[in-house]
Amino acid sequence: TNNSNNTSSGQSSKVASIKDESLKAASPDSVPAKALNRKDTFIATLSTNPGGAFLPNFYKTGYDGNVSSPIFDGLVDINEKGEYTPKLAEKWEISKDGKTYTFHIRKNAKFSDGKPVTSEDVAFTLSILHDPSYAGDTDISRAHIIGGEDYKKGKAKTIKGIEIVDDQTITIKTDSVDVQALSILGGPVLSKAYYGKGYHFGNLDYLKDLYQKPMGAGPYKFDKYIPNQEVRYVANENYWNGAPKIKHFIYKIANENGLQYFQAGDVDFAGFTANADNLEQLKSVGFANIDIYTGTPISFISINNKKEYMKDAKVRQALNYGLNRQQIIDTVYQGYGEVANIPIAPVSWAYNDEGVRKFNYDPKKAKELLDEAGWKVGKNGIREKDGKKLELVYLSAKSDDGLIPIAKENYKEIGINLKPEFSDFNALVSKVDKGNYDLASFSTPMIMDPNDVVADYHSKNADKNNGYKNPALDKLIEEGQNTLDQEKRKEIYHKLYKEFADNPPIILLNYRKILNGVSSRIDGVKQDPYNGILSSLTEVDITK
Amino acid sequence: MNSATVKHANHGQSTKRPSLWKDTWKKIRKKKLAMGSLYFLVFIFLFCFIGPFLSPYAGQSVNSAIINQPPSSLHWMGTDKFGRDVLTRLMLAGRISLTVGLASMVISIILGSALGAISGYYRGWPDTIIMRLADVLMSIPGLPLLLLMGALLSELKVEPEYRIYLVMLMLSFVGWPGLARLVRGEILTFREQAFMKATEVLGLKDRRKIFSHLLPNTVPLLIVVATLNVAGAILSESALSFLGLGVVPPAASWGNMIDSANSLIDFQQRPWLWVPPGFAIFLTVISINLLGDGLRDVLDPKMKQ
Amino acid sequence: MTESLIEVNGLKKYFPIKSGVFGQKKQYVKAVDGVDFIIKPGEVFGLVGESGSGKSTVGHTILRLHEKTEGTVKFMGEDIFGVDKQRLRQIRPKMQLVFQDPYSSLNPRMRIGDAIGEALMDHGLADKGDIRDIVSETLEKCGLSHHYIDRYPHEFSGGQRQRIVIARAMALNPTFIVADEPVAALDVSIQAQIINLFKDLQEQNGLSYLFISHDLSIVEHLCTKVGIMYLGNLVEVADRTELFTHPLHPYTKALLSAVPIPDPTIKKERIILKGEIPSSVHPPSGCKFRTRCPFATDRCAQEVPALRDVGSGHQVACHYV
Amino acid sequence: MATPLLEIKDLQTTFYTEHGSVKASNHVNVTVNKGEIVCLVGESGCGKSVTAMSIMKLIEAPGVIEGGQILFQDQDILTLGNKALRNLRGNDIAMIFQEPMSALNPVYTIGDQMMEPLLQHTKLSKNEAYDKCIELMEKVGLSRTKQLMKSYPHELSGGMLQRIMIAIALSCDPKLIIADEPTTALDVTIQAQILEILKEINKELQTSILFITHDLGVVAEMADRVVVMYAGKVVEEGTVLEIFKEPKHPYTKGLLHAKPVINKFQERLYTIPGQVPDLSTLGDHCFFQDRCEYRMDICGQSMPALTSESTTHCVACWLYKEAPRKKGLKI
Amino acid sequence: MKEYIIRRVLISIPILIGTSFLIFYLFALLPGDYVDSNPSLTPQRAAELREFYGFNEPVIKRYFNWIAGIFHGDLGFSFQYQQPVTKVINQFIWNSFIVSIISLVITWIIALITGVYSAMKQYSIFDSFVTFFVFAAMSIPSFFIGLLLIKIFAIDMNLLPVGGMIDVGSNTTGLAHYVEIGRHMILPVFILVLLGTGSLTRYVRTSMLEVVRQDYIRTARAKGLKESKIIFKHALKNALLPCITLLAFELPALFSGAIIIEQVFNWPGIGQVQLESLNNRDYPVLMTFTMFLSFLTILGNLFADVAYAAVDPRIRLK
Ligand SMILES: Nc1ncnc2c1ncn2[C@@H]1O[C@H](COP(=O)(O)OP(=O)(O)OP(=O)(O)O)[C@@H](O)[C@H]1O
Ligand SMILES: Nc1ncnc2c1ncn2[C@@H]1O[C@H](COP(=O)(O)OP(=O)(O)OP(=O)(O)O)[C@@H](O)[C@H]1O
Ligand SMILES: [Mg+2]
Ligand SMILES: [Mg+2]
Repeated sequence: TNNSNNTSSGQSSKVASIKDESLKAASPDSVPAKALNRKDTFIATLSTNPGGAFLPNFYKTGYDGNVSSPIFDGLVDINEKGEYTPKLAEKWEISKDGKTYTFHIRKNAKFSDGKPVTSEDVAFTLSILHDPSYAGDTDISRAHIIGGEDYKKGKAKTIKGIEIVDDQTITIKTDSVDVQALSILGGPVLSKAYYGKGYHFGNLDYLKDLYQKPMGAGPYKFDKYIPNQEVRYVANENYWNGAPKIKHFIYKIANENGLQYFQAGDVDFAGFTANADNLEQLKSVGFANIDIYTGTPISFISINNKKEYMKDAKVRQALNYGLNRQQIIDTVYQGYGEVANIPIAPVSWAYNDEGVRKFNYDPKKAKELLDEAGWKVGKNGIREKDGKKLELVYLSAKSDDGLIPIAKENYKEIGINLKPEFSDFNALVSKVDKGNYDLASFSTPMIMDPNDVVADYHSKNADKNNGYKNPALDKLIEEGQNTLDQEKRKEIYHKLYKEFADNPPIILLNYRKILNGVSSRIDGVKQDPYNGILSSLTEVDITK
Repeated sequence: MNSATVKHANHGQSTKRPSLWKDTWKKIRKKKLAMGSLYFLVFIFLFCFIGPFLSPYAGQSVNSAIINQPPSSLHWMGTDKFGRDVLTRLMLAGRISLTVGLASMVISIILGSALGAISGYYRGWPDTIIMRLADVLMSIPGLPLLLLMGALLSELKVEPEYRIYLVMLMLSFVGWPGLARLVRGEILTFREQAFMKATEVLGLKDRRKIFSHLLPNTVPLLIVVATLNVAGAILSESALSFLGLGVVPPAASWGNMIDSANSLIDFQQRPWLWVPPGFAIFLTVISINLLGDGLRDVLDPKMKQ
Repeated sequence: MTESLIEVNGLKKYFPIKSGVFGQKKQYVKAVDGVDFIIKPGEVFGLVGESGSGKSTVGHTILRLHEKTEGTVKFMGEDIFGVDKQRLRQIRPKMQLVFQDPYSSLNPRMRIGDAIGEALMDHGLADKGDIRDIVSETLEKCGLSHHYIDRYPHEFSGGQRQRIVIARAMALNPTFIVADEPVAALDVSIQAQIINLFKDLQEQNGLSYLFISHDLSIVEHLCTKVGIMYLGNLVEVADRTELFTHPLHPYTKALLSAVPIPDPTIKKERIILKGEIPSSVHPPSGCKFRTRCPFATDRCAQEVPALRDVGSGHQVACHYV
Repeated sequence: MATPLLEIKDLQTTFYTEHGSVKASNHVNVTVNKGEIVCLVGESGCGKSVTAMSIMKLIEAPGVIEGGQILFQDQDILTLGNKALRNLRGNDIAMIFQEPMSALNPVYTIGDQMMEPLLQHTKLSKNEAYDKCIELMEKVGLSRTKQLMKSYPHELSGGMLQRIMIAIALSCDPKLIIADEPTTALDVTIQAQILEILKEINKELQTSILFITHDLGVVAEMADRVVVMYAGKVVEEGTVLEIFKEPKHPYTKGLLHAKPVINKFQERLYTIPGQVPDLSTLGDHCFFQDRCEYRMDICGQSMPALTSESTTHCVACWLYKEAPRKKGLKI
Repeated sequence: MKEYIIRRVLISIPILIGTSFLIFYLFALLPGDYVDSNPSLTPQRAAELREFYGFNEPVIKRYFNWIAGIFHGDLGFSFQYQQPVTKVINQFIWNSFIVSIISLVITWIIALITGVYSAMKQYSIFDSFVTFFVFAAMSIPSFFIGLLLIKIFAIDMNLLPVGGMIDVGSNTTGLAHYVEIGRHMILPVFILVLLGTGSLTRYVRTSMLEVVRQDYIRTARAKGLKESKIIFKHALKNALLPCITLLAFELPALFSGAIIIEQVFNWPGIGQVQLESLNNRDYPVLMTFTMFLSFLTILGNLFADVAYAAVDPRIRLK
């Protein structure tokens, strides 16, 4: 079965064990009657319970984000390559110095209550993010809006950098060039008329009442939330791009039971962990159109660079060489993953691993490097240096971390005693914050911009992060962040990735595959690593 | 001298019953269900503690070439998703589950009977403190408390292999208050018995009163509670493992073996992954429970017909 | 006059009944409500009364198994309640207790040899090596074979256990024993054996007893002096012959007349008392017996009769004697 | 000639326990005539209660009534069906137990429990039953009856409860009352009251009473006839005078001697050596032989049968059999 | 009696305070806080949020803030749900309650009947069977049987829903709605009943056997009462006395949510919420809910004592 895909571990980059592919349903007519009876409803799974705050910038769990996405549109969208494209804003301009942004809002952009989306609304959205009582997760300071800090501290009544030119035009001035700014400034727009009622500076509590009554300019309107069971939507007749074809949309909260629901026809779309088991199971559901593609998140092992013995790049390299990552993918994901050599997924415009050092499994080299670093094999095969044994604590938050048995064996081979330790995610983060670890298992969230991954390894974040300090890398990170030209950035990141590999702050593991099944009665579902199915939500249609 | 020097013991029962243990053994031997359970438990112990030495496979080593294979002549219970031999892991897991059960029982018995004895014997403020503490602990619902401790203890730097000791501690920590109350109740009853008054009249030392008189009398109760506790601890451990807070892979316990087979496909098509640990738990726990019940019949005078 | 072995003066023992929200001690069971008596060396003092009259409480308080509420108890001139724990432990072996219930008075999980010997060991009264011999000897003295030394209590009958309990007390070589209804749970034939044992031990060792019983015929047989208790008070105290031939208190008379006599030919006139013994939480005013007394008058309701000597050591507490 | 009301013939009740079978009623014969008080005496464990319970067929596992007949008004109770049995219990034959406190259900009122047999066995309405209960309570010398009806058992003293038990026993005008040590748990003064009531009932209503006790004083006071049991067997039977004045069985004599008697001071009490044997390990010999002063060889070899010494007096002892009597015995 | 109740209530107060502090302190000891659960926060924002939520204050101070909040009727605001804690709990607790209460009722009915019957027929085949079944039921890990039943009834036989509480997108109302929920409840309730019946049956049986040996049962027989009356009037009431205590102890269990069963059956109950709030360090929810359960436990104890006193006249006087 999957072993046929088990290509040798020594192969070069960008050859995924399993190719991205779309498989057509084997028997498209076998759709369960239950589903066929559903004439104007499209149902997708949501894999975990949402919190219940369906307001962009205010929700606290990613799943609330998923719930709010169909309801809210931003000024700017992101396409399947991770590039910015227009949405509510039909276009935008960035000044030569890269510090001033001017957005032109579509004339026909309307909130679902029929009121037009205006510059006022954009300004309002940005100003509540600067409110001192704002307790959401968005770090508005990253947009560097001029006067934002003063406003927050109450020194100014308005934010100086935001200028409303007219109803459809807004200019925002920032005080430094930063690639992150656009995504923040161009985020979901909140209606001032709806969300601004009763707003006083310094008090956002009134919004809490509206968390479960979201209203935006997205393709769907919020209908109903049945806690921990489903979220229901109806098509937004006022949508600027025309109302979606299917009247009703539902997120079914499926937890572990996604496949069963899909099989039974309870849902039309379901996402799964990509592995052979799930694929096989999905194939056995005759009416499933299947998509496998690589996502943007990257799994990695953080190395605690604050520890003296980890400061030597050779040790970190040895840790990379000494781990059979392909084997981990083969067993944990049954081949449905891809060894990661650079900190960006292949789907990104920034991906380029040419000439980058690849840590193909090479225990011999790992041993050599450790020898060079002064770690000599001691009693019972564990390396020692200055009386200290090379025993590394590995933190994991997954109760069944498949990496452990493999890594333990791999590392034993090169004379390292891996001591796995398990805790829940928050505890893990807290331990990492305190530096109580050697290695820790992590996975990035969805990556929009290459800067998102590497910014953490800038020396200025060393204290908060894993203590890695590398002036050469710092320079490249800053360059990448302060350049807006994509072509220039490509080059910068290529250089950066080389440096990253030579002096690795972490052990990159793999890019994850995404596996989805869509019922054959549904047409027009397009998926991409940046938006999932959301970008195509207006196009989706029921054919049967 | 009195003429009535009596020659025969009571009711002519010439059978000498020298000790609690022998006596118990004699009686329990007549109980088929309890004995059957006992034999089964002995078997399980041998299976788990001797078995792995006879197995050609190591429980931990991963072999991606043979993952998820159904039972065969090579792997009698198949292999799991890391290509590990299920039978070998079942035995290793049994060691852990049984150790957890036994050790947490021992700890909670020690803790519970010591505190219960102090509280019942001295009364007054030690009693108040211990019993209020027990009240407080008992008023916190069990599972949340376990979850909490599970999360808390993961802070301590422990390798997964040793995490079971923490689990044991946790389970005993949750278990002692009930036991302390029970022991205290027993001791309060015994305190009122004439023979305890006698120790007072005889002017015996406190130590002797507690250790020679009070505690030995709670032994039957403790034995019964202990057996039932072992069963409870095994179940709790498996539930905790299922929630990811118990024994952590790659160390295996019966609970986490079932847990790691909770995907639909495992459940539908690879019964060898979850049936053996499921039945191992079930059979072990039922045996312990039946043995405990048999012991209760034999040891608890209140249950005697 | 010989010095007294036990001297009880104005002894009161109230048991609090907790009530009220905070368990304020509001009410008391007046189990012993002012009792005076003296036991001389070699004397057997019988304490008789109905259930709940406070006999056991007197016995236990004398041994300081309860703390007193009021009064004094002197054992060989030493105030039992005035000594510290250390000293009390030293005195303990000299004053022993034998219980009513032969079944619960032995620890079921201890061999009888250990039960008898442990106190010797704890008090250091004998060398370790000698203890077994002393125990065997004591067992024989109490009419039991020394072969029994390693057996457990459940292997013995009630009568044998009572012997073991007596042996346990005797092993310490006491001078005073409180026997709290030691034969009440035994059959007639066994009762006789145990009573004889008590008598033998007393005669051989010059012991003194406080012998508690509700069976007047046994008390008459064994005791030299008898006290009749009613609701926490002694109502009459006299020498055996005096009491049984010339009972003075109406309660004593009623009690004596109520004892059935195993002779169908004797048809005696009974004094049948009305009702039952009142509660010791709210005892009747004045003379506590007045509610059941056939001769009660208004005076009895108002005045508490004192226990007074009516000649030759015969004491009685009644206004009309 | 007295007419027999209850005849127990050759009753054998055995308990099958872990330690062997206990023959608690071992070929027992007892007769109770109309209007008569028969006392069953014997030491603890000699089978008195078992015999009494067998009469009502109240023996439960592991006990089995293995043989014999219990003729009540010439009908064998042991052959009765459940319904007929229920009609007999509490109705024709009533029972009083030793511990009045535990014999009453703690969670129901006195009134409730008193009315039960009336409602079960008679056609009385609730109100009539209530009135009858009040009447019965007065009869056994209780006052404040209305209040008592509403009380719970634990609110009353032992003496009062025993009166209640007697009242319950009387409620359906039984022909026979079986009183199993009804005064053992009570004080002498209360015992005197209860005995008085029972005697009165016997006189007034001609109710027969099978009175079980181990107190010879009580026997002397109550009995018309006495049956002495030892180790599950009847060893002697006779009128009260015969038993007290001319006891024949060494055991009876021993019992009479061993009991201290008030106003008859003795230096030493007579004792029967040894103790009651274990009923599960008995052989085929006189059960009293190892405690007996007059033991003969035959006593260890064979069991003496109950034989009549006079029309009313029977004894089971080899001393009174064809076996060689010891000469010059002082009895 | 009244005094007794008041005293019991007063004793409960220090226990409640002790419990609240212990829980709070244990939670405080847990490594990590709510902010840690969001890996995409920038370090700066994370620090700001910690300050904002007061996570940096000493435990004692936080405890008193929390207590003060309670006295102002403010049980806190959930981080994760961004709703008042009371609302969060209210949203889910009834889903758990309905499963628990139905299982409880069924459990008790079954346990009472089988317990009494097997006590009456002690050592019969039925009794042995019940004994064995009881221990079997006590020994099954709940998640194991849960997964097994889903496989059999929902997947292989397709008779019952896989999980959840309603059919997806269902708009049923009235009776149809309840029937729908009922169908979804069958498996979880079945398992809870299976797990609960065992020990309770055993309890009833033991208690019944004890009572049947009492003297007053013999008295009842001697009165010539019908066997049914003896069992159901005289024996059962006494046998049930200790069970009443047990019933009162069930009070917290009614609201605590069966975490494992909810997990297995995707039931939108409070148990899942509890687990999630623990994982996310959503202390306001966790604290409030745990305290609520502790409160119910203490209340249950109180009820048990009072109920016992109410039905058992012997205790009433004390
Ligand atoms: N520890 C105690 N706490 C409260 N009340 C007690 C205690 N011990 C005895 N009493 C009460 O004191 C009174 C006298 O009891 P005591 O045992 O001395 O009587 P007694 O004469 O020995 O009776 P009996 O013949 O039944 O043994 C009784 O009302 C009893 O309930
Ligand atoms: N339920 C039972 N199980 C086993 N043996 C029993 C049972 N009931 C009675 N016996 C045995 O039967 C014998 C006679 O008991 P019974 O109760 O009739 O004695 P008794 O003469 O009434 O004694 P007591 O004076 O103590 O009431 C005893 O040896 C006892 O051990
Ligand atoms: Mg007493
Ligand atoms: Mg009896």
